[in-house]
Amino acid sequence: MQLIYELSTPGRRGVKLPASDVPAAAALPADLLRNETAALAEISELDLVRHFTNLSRRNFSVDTNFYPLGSCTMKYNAKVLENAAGLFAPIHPMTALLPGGGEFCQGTLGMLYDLGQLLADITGMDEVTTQPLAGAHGEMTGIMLIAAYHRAKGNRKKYVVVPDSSHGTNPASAAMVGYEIITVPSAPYGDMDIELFKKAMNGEVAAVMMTCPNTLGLFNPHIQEISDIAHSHDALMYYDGANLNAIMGKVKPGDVGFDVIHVNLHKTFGTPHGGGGPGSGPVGVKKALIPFLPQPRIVMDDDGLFQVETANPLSIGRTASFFGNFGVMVKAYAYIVMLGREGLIQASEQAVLNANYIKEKLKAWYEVPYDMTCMHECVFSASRQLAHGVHAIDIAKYLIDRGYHPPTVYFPLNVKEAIMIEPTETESKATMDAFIQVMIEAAQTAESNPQALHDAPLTMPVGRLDETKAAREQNVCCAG
Amino acid sequence: MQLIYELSTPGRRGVKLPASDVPAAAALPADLLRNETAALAEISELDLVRHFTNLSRRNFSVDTNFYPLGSCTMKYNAKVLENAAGLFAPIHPMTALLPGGGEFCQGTLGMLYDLGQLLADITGMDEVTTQPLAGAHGEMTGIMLIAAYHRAKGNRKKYVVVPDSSHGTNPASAAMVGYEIITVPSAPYGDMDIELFKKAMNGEVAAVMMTCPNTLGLFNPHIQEISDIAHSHDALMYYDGANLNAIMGKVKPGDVGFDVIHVNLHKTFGTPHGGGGPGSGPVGVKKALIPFLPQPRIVMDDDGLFQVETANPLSIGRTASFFGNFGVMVKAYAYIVMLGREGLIQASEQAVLNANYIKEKLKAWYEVPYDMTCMHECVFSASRQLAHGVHAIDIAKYLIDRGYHPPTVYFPLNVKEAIMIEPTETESKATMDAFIQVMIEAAQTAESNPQALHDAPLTMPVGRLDETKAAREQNVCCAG
Amino acid sequence: MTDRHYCPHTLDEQKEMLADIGVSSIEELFAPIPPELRAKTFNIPPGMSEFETFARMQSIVAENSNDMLNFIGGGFYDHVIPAVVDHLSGRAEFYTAYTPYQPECSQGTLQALFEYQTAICRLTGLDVSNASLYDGATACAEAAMMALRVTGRNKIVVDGCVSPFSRQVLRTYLLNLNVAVIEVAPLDGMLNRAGLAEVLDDSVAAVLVQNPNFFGSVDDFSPIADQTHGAGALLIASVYPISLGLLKSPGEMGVDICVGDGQSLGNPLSFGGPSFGFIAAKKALIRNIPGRIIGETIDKQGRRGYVLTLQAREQHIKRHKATSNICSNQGLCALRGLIFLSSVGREGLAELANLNRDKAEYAKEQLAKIPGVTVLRSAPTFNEFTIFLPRPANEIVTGMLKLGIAAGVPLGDYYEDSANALVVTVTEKRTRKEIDLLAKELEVALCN
Amino acid sequence: MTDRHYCPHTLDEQKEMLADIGVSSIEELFAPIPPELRAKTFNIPPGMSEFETFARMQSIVAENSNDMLNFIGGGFYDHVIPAVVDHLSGRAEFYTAYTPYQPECSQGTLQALFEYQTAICRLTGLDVSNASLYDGATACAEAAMMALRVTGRNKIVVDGCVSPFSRQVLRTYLLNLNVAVIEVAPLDGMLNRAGLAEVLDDSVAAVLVQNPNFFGSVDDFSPIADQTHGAGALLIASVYPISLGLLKSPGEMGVDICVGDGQSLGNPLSFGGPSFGFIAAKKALIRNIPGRIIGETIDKQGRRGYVLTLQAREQHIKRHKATSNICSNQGLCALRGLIFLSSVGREGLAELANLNRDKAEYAKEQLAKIPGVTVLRSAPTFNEFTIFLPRPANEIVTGMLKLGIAAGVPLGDYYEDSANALVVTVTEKRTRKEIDLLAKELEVALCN
Ligand SMILES: Cc1ncc(COP(=O)(O)O)c(C=O)c1O
Ligand SMILES: Cc1ncc(COP(=O)(O)O)c(C=O)c1O
Repeated sequence: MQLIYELSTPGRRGVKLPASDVPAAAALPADLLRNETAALAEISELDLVRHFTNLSRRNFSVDTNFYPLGSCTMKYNAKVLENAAGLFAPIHPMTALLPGGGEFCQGTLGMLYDLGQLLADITGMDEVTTQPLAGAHGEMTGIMLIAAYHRAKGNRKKYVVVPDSSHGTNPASAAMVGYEIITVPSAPYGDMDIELFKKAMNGEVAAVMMTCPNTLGLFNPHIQEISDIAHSHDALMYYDGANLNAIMGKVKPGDVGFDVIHVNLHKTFGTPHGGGGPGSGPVGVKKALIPFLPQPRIVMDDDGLFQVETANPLSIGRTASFFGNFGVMVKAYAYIVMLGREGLIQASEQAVLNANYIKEKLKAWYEVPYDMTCMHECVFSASRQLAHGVHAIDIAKYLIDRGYHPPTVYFPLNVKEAIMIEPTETESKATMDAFIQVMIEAAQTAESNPQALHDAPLTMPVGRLDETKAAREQNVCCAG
Repeated sequence: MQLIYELSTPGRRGVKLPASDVPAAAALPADLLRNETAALAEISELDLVRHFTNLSRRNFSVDTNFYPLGSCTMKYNAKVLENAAGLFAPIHPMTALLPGGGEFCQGTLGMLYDLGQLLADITGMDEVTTQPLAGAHGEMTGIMLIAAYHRAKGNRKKYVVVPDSSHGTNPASAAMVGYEIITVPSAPYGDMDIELFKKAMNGEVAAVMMTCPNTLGLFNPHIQEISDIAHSHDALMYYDGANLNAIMGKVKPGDVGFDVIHVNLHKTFGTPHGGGGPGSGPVGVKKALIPFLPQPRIVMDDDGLFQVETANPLSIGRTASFFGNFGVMVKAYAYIVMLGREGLIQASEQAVLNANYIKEKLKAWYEVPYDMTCMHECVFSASRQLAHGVHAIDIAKYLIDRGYHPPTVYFPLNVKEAIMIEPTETESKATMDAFIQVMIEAAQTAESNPQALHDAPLTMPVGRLDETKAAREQNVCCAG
Repeated sequence: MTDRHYCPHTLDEQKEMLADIGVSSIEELFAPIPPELRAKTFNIPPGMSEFETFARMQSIVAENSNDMLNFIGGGFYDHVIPAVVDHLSGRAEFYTAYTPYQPECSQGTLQALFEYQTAICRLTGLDVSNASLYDGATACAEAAMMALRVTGRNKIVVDGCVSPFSRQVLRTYLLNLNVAVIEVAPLDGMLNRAGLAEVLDDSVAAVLVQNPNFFGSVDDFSPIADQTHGAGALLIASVYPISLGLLKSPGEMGVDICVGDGQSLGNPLSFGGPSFGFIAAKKALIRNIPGRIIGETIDKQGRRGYVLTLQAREQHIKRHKATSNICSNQGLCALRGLIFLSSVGREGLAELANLNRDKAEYAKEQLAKIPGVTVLRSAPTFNEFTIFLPRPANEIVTGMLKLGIAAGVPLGDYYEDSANALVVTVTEKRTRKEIDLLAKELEVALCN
Repeated sequence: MTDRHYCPHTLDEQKEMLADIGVSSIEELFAPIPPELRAKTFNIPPGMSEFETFARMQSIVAENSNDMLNFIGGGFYDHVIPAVVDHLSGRAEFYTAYTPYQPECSQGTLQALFEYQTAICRLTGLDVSNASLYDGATACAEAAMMALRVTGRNKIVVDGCVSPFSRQVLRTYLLNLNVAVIEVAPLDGMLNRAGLAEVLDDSVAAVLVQNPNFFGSVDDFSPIADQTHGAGALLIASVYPISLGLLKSPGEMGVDICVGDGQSLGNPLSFGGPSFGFIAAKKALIRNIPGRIIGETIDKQGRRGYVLTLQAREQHIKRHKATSNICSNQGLCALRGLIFLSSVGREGLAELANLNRDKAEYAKEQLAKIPGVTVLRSAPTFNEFTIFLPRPANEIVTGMLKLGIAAGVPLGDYYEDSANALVVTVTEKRTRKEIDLLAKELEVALCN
């Protein structure tokens, strides 16, 4: 398809602007003006609509394809949630920050407060800030809170411990807060080696970041012990909530010793991912960390009115412009309210059921590096296929030709040729059975005709793209 | 793709219904109850969404493809119109029919009234009813009005005259009102032969139905003479407004002797066609026919309030349940208000420009049976291609493979192998140039490789379908 | 020509095009129109931006009472609409397509309409359905005309309990056709069986009934079907599709042609439209059905696909001999109906129907408690029922509108001697609290 | 397990699946979780249908003042949003996709984001852009961290006229990094050039400015760019993208990194989010840009396509050595930004910017007429300007809120000695009538 700039014609417009009802102002001094107008698209409304509509058709998506992208919880996003978010479009965030403005935002402030309460209950935490704008932002916020906690005690400490199976954002977030990273390898049981962990721990460790169930989809049986050890070094336990979808109503991270948690509303709580975002990464903390929560913080006063706290000197400050990705939170709130207690428990149960079902059905065909009951996702290795020269990526591309979005591949890093499948609870058995069949065909084709897998995909607008060329040429902006 | 019923599993649901807050009623007597529940789909919300989203992707549409379907005016449908229509969703039509209810519907009643006024100005008529639900419904309503007019004068008469190039709805609508049809052949200048017309006319002719510009896209130079002749026999002139897009602000049918007109809001006035409908076919009439207009009729009282007239004994009565396809009219009204005087004139001008451009660019390749300046559409014949065994339908199917919705083919009936192209005013030159190029390639392929055209389309989910089998087997409902 | 967002050509492009055509101005292209015929005036106001247009539309909306508490039906019903309906029918490929004349690039619409036809057949218990008609009232008229064609007779008998709007449309349609329309006056809000027997003879093409009828009464028309067939006529039933979650289907009753309005199936009230009419019939009648029909078939490779079929019935082929003049129908509304029915689903529709009846029965009993109010109890009802007030209903309804309550449809406007009768509709959207409010306010109104 | 609309399995299917897995209950699948760790309580209220949920959300909306007349900005602006933005960003294939890790089946998102990057480059006059950051404030912080990496220095100088929210976020981000943040106090609502000169030395990694600034003042930072570069530091400018329809671009000024919030580009106010942050920079800095970047390339057949590129900067490859921890960004909001910019278009953005300025200038003059009110005129302004009231602005603003007017943002909360200062924002959406109303009501308020 042509780029929108290639469709442009000078002087064309996509929309007519409102007429002016005021006099034209005197011109600005020339040195404040741009030399020429920015070369944005110049295209009719129809051509614009056709362009983006046809672009959209070049995507796989949950609404069109099974999308078992591991670690991403690509569950169905209920349409009513989209409608609900639209209701709040006209409300300006500054209103709540004006003197006396909170009174006019009791609905929005109250919803954020309630959402915090609901998430606190789900995670077993004492208070939740909804300000962080994505999972990684939540991680960073959480580690900042931990730093503030330690600093208040006189030593912000130096290290953050992560298992080697951790998501890249964990070490990256801790590094953004100035910590050095200690990576602990996994044990044969698929999670952080507890002995190595013990060795790694010391008084300068500020936090241990865990994903639980971890990125292999396994629930760490030593989790309580790990948090006990961490706490014995006055290190705080950080819970990466990306995999919360496995355990709602089953375990509360706060009960297991975690002190800080972020949740990914765009994973567990049914908000769509938008082809990259927006997400939302609320952070829950135990009581000891509440004083450090970001500002503005929403509190309920004695009259049951919601107030905005902005001047707490202990707070780490602001982590984002206003109250977080509010529209995303509307959806997550409505999702929780709609599913309710039983619905959330059922979501986790069925997510786990589906992952185990796929694991069982495919383990005759694909290596399962850690073969035990998994939680909401299962991780295979294409190691058997590798014997025929077929890589995980080849299987992924084959799946595209068959109409499936590929699972996550090459993550977690501690599994060779990883294929990480997260079906989520919203998929039907028929969909999974068809997918399983195609995965089996992929394994068979790997043996019978590996070249066919190397050649895939053939049915898309483009085949495999030359990534080296892209990185070398750095053509990231349309010239002209 | 599977049928939705093939995706069903007993007991599954697509949506949860509201909980009941009242006691369950005593059961109805058994003889009033159905034996078993209707075997509707039983499918999860995700599977439902995926099914219909993927179904939608199997359509060409204005938003995805150039759609020069002659006689259908497939112009771009501005998105703001869709939003506007949504605003009126909760208003019950019965409210306006309750005693004292009109007071609570001044907005909707007033909008219908205003729309009538605007359409009356555009068409040169004295009053417009917005009740008819599509073009053909408007035709039928219009002919009923004509019958009522003649009946009031003592003789409803017997015949309706139509040219052979007329749309099938014209004779069909007149027949629905009990008239016999006199079809007048076209003359070499592409419109109804005036001499034959004169011969056909007599005192028992109730109406002459014309499309102007006609279905060949030609403006009939004899139109005034025709209406004079018709009127001299006390026959009324009916204007099929399907082609109004050519002449807004240029000619008013009412000025040219037409007594009754329907307009297709879903063609000229920018409302989408919905894959079949809903349309809307308001009917405008000259003063003499006002007493017969359908009920309920919206009138403005002396205080400027809008009232609903329901008991006019001269009226032909109701032609539809309520006030017509109101939501469609919201869009058409907003369209007229938005484009305004200049915008409507420009729409007609550019529609005519585009049709002539395509005609000129293609006439070296395709036969133009009536080669003169056309209005908003141009009609070719595939007669040259027929020499190579290639029919209009083959060219149509080739266009599908190239990403274009085909023009109308085999209509009008008085052109052999007709290819009727209506680009509309909203298409850019670049789109038309690309289309012209592909049409030329079709003509070239017709000579060089006719089989390639017979084989088309190859890129769609299905190739040419066996229509005989469909008609023979009459499989119109999924079994089981 | 300052805006180029709808009409995209720049002046340069336009010049180029005119040159290619060989004319020097757009005006020249209008030369075929004799100058004396040209419009002398064109009084449309100047245009505005989409933002100003939308604001104008919002201000029009604001001139209505948009939060009326609805206890009115009369053919249009205030039902829930699952969010998926808007989202999916809002797919541009559905709503910006035309009628699927070219099947290969229209399989989306075609398959959906085939599924729609299937849903209508299953719901009504009949064999064949078309792909929609305009609305419920015109569907009654089309069904009657179908019966006239099939039987070659020229009389239509109509139960007076059929919606007055449908009966009016029927009369309008048949006015010019030398057809007698005979109405059987209601008896206690039900079909007067004796009255029917009196007029049913071998000149009758069809009998038209409605279930539930305009009074809200639910009936079993099985005996009527036998009686009608005995006279060689067809039985046409107009039905409220939501009620078919619960009520005996037209197919089970022996109905020949079933029609109805599809508004309640996922289409908003929207001041009366667009909705859609449905029509379903016994298989033998298929060639007489009006409008588009989708049929299943295969391509050369044996792949299943869908096409417009039996087009020889239609106006674009048969012209004045067609089964109807209908061309554009209400396809997108029918699609909404399909999505609605598929979302609510098999068990859901039964649940929904029961919910409606439960609410209405609750309301019936609350209103029955009001001194002076009596309930028409000649027949069971679904979600509408008739009550009799001690005073003219018009007066009461007008008064309650001012309180924001549309309390019901007074029957006096449609039936003689019914000035005090009121038809009250209660859908699943009405809460117990709202019903209690209706009862309270009605009681107050009657005390004044 | 009564509902099967989100979790679709029927009990039969579930049984079958459990059997295939080889367990007898779902509970067994949770065996890996030690019993003593299991949740003891779970106090989420029972669920409800989507209809009840939507009604709940509507009631929450109703607890806000939804028709406040906005003269407030402070980073978020009440601009028109063409209808196409919602419709196109509402395409399910866009909004229900994940980050485009698999390029072949994600060309829609990838090409759109490439076009977005292009729009941002052209708007800012810089060479490279990423595919979005979280918001404008975090983009400031990311840009500062980028400058720290590039220069290896450890001091950031910030113009005090930069939005206090951005400055607060910057401080929060840098708090743990051994970096000094030095603020240059504003002078007459503008960058204090002398103050800057005082602190600008070779330990400074970057200078952060904002245009228009929090007071509304518009500046030409070209000399500051030279000065900053002279000290070996980078100049970071935070900009309001709508203003770039008119104002000198960061590229023209010599800015090295340009950031901003994209809310004004087609994203609703939505109580503060989601919007998106943008970041653009000179080509040489590309490897230090945080977040996703889309690059153009070809496939084996030479067909053009788009991929995530330079991923070695990112956390999933580089982990703690990445240029940022950002993973999910605000892609859909960036897409909205692209659609907005493409719809408004080249000339349109200039027109829109002028319209904003015209309205604001009109408002400025109306407010200037109010006795006791003075306007800060130290610099030209765009669509925000500062006025001084004869009384504390907080008090007046609180009072006017009760009239439904958000009259402006009082500066006293953010700057010392500014209790009487008020920043008033006027976008193209405010009509002359509304502006006149503001003036009238402010005058009345000041008289009381
Ligand atoms: C395990 C894990 N942690 C953290 C993240 C980061 O979340 P986000 O993309 O919302 O920043 C992800 C996202 O993929 C993840 O899978
Ligand atoms: C010339 C002409 N007349 C009448 C009609 C019928 O209009 P409708 O489909 O709205 O009933 C059409 C529709 O295609 C048409 O092209």
